[in-house]
Amino acid sequence: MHDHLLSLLIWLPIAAGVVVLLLGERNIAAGRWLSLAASFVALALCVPLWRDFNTHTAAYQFVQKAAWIPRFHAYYALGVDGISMPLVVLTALMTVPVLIAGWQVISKRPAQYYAAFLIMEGLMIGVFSATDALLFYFFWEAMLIPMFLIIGIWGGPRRVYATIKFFLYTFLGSVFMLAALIYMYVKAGSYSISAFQALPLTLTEQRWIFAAFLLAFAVKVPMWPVHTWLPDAHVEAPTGGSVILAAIMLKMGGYGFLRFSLPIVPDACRELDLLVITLSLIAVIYIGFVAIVQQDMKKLIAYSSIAHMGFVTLGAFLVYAIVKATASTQGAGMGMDGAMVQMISHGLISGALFLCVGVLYDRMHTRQIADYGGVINTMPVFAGFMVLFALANTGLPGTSGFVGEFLVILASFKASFWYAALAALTLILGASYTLWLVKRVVFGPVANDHVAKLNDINGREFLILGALALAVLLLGVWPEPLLKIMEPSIQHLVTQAAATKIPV
Amino acid sequence: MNPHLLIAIPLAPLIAAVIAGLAGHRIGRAATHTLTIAGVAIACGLSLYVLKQMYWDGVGTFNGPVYTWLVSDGVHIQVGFLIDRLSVLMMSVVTFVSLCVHVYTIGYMSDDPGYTRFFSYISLFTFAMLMLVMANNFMQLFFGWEAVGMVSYLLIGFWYTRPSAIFANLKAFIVNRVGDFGFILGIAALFSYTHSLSYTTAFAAAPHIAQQTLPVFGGVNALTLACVCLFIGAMGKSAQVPLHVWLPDSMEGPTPISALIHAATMVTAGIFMVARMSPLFEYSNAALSFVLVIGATTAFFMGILGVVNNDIKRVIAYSTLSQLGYMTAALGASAYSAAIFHLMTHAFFKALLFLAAGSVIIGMHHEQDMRKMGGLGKYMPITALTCWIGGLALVATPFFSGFYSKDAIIEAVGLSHRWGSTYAYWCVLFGSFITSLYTFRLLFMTFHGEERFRHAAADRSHAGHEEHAVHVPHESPLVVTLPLIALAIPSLIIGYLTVGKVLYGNYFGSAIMVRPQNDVLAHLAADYHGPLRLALQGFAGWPFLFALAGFGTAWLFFLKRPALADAAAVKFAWLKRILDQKFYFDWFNEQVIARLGRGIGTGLWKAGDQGVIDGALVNGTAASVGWFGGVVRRVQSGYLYSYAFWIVIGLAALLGWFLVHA
Amino acid sequence: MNLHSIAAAIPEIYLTAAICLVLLFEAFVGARRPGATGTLTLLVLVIGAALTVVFADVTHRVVLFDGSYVADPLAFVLKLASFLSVAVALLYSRSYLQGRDILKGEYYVLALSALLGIFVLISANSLLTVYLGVELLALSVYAMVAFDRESGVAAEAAMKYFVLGAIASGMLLYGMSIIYGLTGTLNLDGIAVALNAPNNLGVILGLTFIVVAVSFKFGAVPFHMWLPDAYEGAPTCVTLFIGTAPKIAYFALALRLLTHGLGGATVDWTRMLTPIAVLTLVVGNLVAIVQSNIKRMLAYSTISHVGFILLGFIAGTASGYSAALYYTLVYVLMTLGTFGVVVLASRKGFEAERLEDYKGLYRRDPLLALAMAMLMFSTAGVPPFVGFWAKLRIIQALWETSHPWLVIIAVTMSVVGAFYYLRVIKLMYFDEASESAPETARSFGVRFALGLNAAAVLVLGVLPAPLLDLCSRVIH
Amino acid sequence: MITLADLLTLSGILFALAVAGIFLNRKNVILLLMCVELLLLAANFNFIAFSRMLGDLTGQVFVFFVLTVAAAESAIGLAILVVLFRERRSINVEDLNTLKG
Repeated sequence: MHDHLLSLLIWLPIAAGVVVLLLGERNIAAGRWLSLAASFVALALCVPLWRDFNTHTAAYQFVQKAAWIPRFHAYYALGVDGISMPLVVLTALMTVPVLIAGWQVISKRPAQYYAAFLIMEGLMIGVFSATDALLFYFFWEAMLIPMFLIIGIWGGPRRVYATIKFFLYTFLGSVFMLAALIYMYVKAGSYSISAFQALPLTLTEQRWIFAAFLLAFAVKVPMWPVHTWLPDAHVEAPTGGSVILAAIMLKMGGYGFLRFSLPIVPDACRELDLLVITLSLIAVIYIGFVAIVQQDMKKLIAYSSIAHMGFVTLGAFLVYAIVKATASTQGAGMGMDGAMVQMISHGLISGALFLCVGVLYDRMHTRQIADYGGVINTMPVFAGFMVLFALANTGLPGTSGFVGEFLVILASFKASFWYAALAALTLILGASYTLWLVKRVVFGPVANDHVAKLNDINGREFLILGALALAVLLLGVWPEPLLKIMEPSIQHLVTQAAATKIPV
Repeated sequence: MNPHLLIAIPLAPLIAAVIAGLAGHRIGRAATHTLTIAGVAIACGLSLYVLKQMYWDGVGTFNGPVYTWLVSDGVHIQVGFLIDRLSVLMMSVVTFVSLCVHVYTIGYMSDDPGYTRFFSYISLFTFAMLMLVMANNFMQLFFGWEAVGMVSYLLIGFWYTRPSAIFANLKAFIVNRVGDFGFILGIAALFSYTHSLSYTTAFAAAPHIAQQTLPVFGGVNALTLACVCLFIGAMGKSAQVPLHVWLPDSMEGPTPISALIHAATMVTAGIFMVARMSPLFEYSNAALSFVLVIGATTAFFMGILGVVNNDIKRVIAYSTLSQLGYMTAALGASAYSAAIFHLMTHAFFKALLFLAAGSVIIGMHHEQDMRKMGGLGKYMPITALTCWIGGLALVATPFFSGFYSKDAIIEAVGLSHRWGSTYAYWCVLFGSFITSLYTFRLLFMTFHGEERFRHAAADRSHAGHEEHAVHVPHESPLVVTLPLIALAIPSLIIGYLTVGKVLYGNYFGSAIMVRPQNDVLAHLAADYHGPLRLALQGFAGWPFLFALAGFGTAWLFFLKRPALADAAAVKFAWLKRILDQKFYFDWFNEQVIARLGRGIGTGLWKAGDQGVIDGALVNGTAASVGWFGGVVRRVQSGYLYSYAFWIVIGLAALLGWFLVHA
Repeated sequence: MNLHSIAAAIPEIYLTAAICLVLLFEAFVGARRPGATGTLTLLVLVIGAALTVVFADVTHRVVLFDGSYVADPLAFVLKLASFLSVAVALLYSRSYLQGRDILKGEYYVLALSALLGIFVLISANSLLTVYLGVELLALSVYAMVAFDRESGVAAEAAMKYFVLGAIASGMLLYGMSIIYGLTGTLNLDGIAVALNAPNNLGVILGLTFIVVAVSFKFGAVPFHMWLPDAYEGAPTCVTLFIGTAPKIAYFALALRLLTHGLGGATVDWTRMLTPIAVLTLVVGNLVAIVQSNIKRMLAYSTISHVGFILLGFIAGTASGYSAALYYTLVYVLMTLGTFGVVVLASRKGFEAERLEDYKGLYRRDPLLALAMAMLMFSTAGVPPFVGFWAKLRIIQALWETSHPWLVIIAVTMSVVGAFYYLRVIKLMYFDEASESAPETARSFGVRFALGLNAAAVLVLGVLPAPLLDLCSRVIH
Repeated sequence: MITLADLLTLSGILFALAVAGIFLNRKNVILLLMCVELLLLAANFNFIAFSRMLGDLTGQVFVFFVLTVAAAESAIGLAILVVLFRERRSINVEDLNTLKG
């Protein structure tokens, strides 16, 4: 069973999605329950994944390898290590609330909606568990299709602009990565990611490959200045789309940096780390300021996502500056740990925040902050959740939002005081934009008749938000189980990143 | 020491808070307050028990982990407790004041719809504060630090429908975050040298770090940078200039909160933290000078603002600012024990003052303006009496608890030779005049003199309101007055009882570290001959004389000849305006900082994101691709001969190129 | 020469006979029973494919007719693909022809003779057979474009196509004459041997004419101008036809002529093709963006794909040629589907030609929209569809031969290209249908075939190994 | 003595004339058809010249094929022309511009 666990995780949701699609809109009741069941089964499959994961090795586990394109040495090769396993679990975890959140809300072509998300789930798990670069790319790109349709079909008024922008932006980044992957295949004679990591490359080659990777992953993360697709996509996407986009898809960029950039082109990373770090810090500060003045709740959270993802890229690329400053890699692992935890945590928190906005949007059909005010008066339970997630978004200790930022700031000080100081500005900026949002939306006297008529969240919504709140708190209070899973892989990654691959 | 017992101390209020928060509306009000009070009572009882164990039974310091929070890169970050005489004192003070406030709340909040929520919050606060003081590592310290800030945020905005309250809580959180920005940098700075977050490692490494230089700002001492950064955190939390702006506004919260959080406990976290970090600060004279100057400045200038304010709670709030300044100044003079001692005495009498003010506010039907009070002593004798006790303690009347602590601070600052100590000394000395002035102004305007509430009622009726009957103030119920009495007793005597031990008896032992060359308190201790003599000497000291002058001034201006005050206000209108504007700090923050922040945000968004990136680069590329396509398509003119022509051109180009290059 | 030895040429012989048969059938029966000829033609194609499998499945290279004809595994694969392609194209065409009252037997006869031309081209091993194949195919196709005699644009398109095609033929012929003069033989094997030495100016002169002619046939820029006009002007079913099977033939033309016969001048013609391919990619994609007629847009899309196919040739290696072959086959498969959708979306008196006509197609006909969406994603090169592998193979071939700039241009242009494919999906799925748009064709068989077509795009995308493998095996 | 070079030059001139005729002629479509014939003629000329020079008959055989094909081509061309004239009532090259862009 363990040999096929990852395959099951990938194909079961996809198969369920196809079945739902075939059942069609007429059998939507059955389709709904089937989707939910499938997503729960996928989540249940994560239990053995987590339980039987060996936390003492950096090697891929639950591996499966089958011939795919023998002539080009491309394999259907799956496996997870400490970096990808938590992301797989996150994917399975976040799909459930997304499906539940759409339960009564999506009235337009619901079967397709559910199918799209299930197929997405499978593809996203595929991205995280592929150990063959071609297979990785295959899932990576395929995933764009359901997302494109989700935003385009169920999105808001400017959905067409947003979704095409989203698609082209990410496609532009990805194709260059594809070119780089093929280049390395030509050199290595294999598409295995491990082979790429072992492949000696000259500095010039590494620079070009780095640039290609940077483009692909920076768009996905997204890093400044290739971030502008995200606010548009988020604003126009339906709630579920925003959740998946923020919670999982952005993580792929961070995952790409950790899985591809750092181990495959360490020398180029060493040379160009300042670029990434600068862009990360710009993301934290520039985007933080931009977030403050947003008028649209989703846009604000979208910008906040960019700022938070800045910590991921910052943490991942601290290793070189730390080596330069202290002549030791001590602390580099902490930066990467921080990046990973930040990804997981941001997945939960931003997902939850988008769900919160969704809850409001379902009732009021507006996302403008100005249309709200004093929601707490009519929706106290919801307000509690919203405030909790907002505080988590500001990185309050005791919530998961703190852990990653804390580790990254600690590590970045080892690299440079200024990195730490600029990164730590998020404490102020994050609190400003998030809590100002809370102030304007949640607190205050009832702003208008619409707010006065709001009903508090129902059981379905309570369930989703409650589960996420629990996860956010648990991870904040006791992150060690997560760190334990990552540690060997992160240490291995630090070694890889600190090594040189230039042939002598 | 039994670790389970220690775990029980923060856990009891936490569990109570969680139950009250999640199920409060289901289990009812009585059950909620019983539960939370029980939780805090347990914590208080156990804290006192531990205090007894440590002080009388000679049990040593406890330093141990509870659980491993995470292991990253070989660094074990654990949640753990460091229980020594410093922390246990704080725990006792915190839980005792919290207990009083819990009881008081039953009465104060009795008709508030958010009753259970309130209890949940304050229990949660107690938990967070305990985590802060019990921490044995920086992570947990930061956790407690931010958690108390978070509860404070929730409590200031407790009446969330009031625009002023939700403005104040946002302001409080953000200003505190400015401090935390420094705080986390300080932690990171220490971490970068020790690769550990535990106190003991950091303390042990302090002499080593003190010799390191960080290549920022042209090279600064690493320990100085770390300590200054940590202190910036303390400036936020303990409301030191210029990060004090949130504290007066925080009075938007219910009064018990002002007493508990914004007077007695949370705001002293910064003081506690610096004392806790004394082994670090001791190695950086520069950082201590910074602390000293900031503290003294706060003590004097914030006190002045208390003189012109008319809101009873805000006056006490400014007083709190000023007293926190005293504590900070003590820290800066290396008189950590004095700071903690003042923290303790202040916790009692300031909580008392706030609760008394709350009692007045209840009695006045939620009127906070002192100009509409006066002569209340007749109607609210217990409140007036306890309030007087608190006031006398505050102005450092000999024998009162405040005297022992405050006097020591002034003396210590005077003895200090640190850079800035002269300035600081004059600040704290004149500060005692100011303290006295605003304290007696408050007492006179509230409890004595003309019964102005009658005018107020009359004004209301003139204004066309239907109610003509004057609300005669009445004494508050027992649940309110009982805590007042409970707090009045320590305000009165705790200084007398403990000064010998805490201040001059080496109570703290190894918990606070002072280098011999900095030890000003040792000089004082040499002259110490018991509390009685100290108090008697106090009558002849400069601080007392200044306080007396303050009393006289207050009596003249606010009781005897109130018109004089108005005349002075007219004469010194420019000064009045500066003071009314609170030295323009709020104006600066709102008009400059906040506006600048929004301006930068809008600018970056409109010009950067929408203009350059989206407009020029993204859509610009798309548009130019489209434009180019439109141009190229025109080549396809539809005419056969042009098509043929292009074929020939292509052929010719190829031929030309290759025949030339072949 | 006995019967057995010409077994490899059975497809052509059979097809010639079949054309006569269909012509006679049309003459005597067709007038009375319109449509019967079409059915017969499909039958003919099926039998032909079967005969090809039985007789022409050679394991090695067989040279016939005095060296002017060659049968090899490549030819076998290409012929089968052509059979399939023509059969599918004719299947899709039927309702369209019916709707415009031009369901005539001649159409099928012309299609079959075009197919014969394709076969001749595929198996050509001499300049003469190459020329005959080109002309047979071209003449049939000219006639097909002008087939709808009621249509002025069709006639205009045909005339443009004809005149320009004739110029290209002339150039081809002129180039051939020079090569013939320099090598003294028409046989491609002989030419290959003779041109093994370093090349002189004369060879380059002849080569240039041939490269221009080949580029013209493919529709490469700046020799592409006939293509959009012909695609737009021709009846859609003819566009469908000329967009598919002939590409296989032209691939064979390039392969036989350039890589085999003129293999000695590979360096020269790859250098000539490079600017052509780049221009083709850029112009094809850029101009496609600004089109509002879907046939014209797809024509420019075709041009951009031709750029990719040429890139495979530019690599100049077996890997590159097999990449080009794979791309060609995949392209034909996808084009069959996309034009199939265009054909099916059109009804009597209504040409689904404008892009707006596809607004809300999802509402009117989910299957058609789904098929079109899959095809569009595939054409854009997005996995899990087969178009992705085609692009991947080309890029791989370019990397193997170290052409970084071509890789960058290729991938950049594929992003530009993605835009106009996405626009079609956007129209179908995200926009609301306009009121006037009529029903689409509902004939079950055709729709089933279209479904299969789209499914093939997906299945071959998920499991690309067999076809990739085949394309690599048949090219040495 | 007529050399190969002379013959090739002549064929080149013919070719150039044909091509020039195609894109210089902006009036009559029939002229285009004639130019196309001229184009093929140029190629044929080459073949014959080479054939004679090489002493190889295949070139001349090729020419016969080309002539045949040219005839077929003319037939198709004229047929299209007829259709075109029927629809447009014009065989003016400049009127053939509805398809463009």
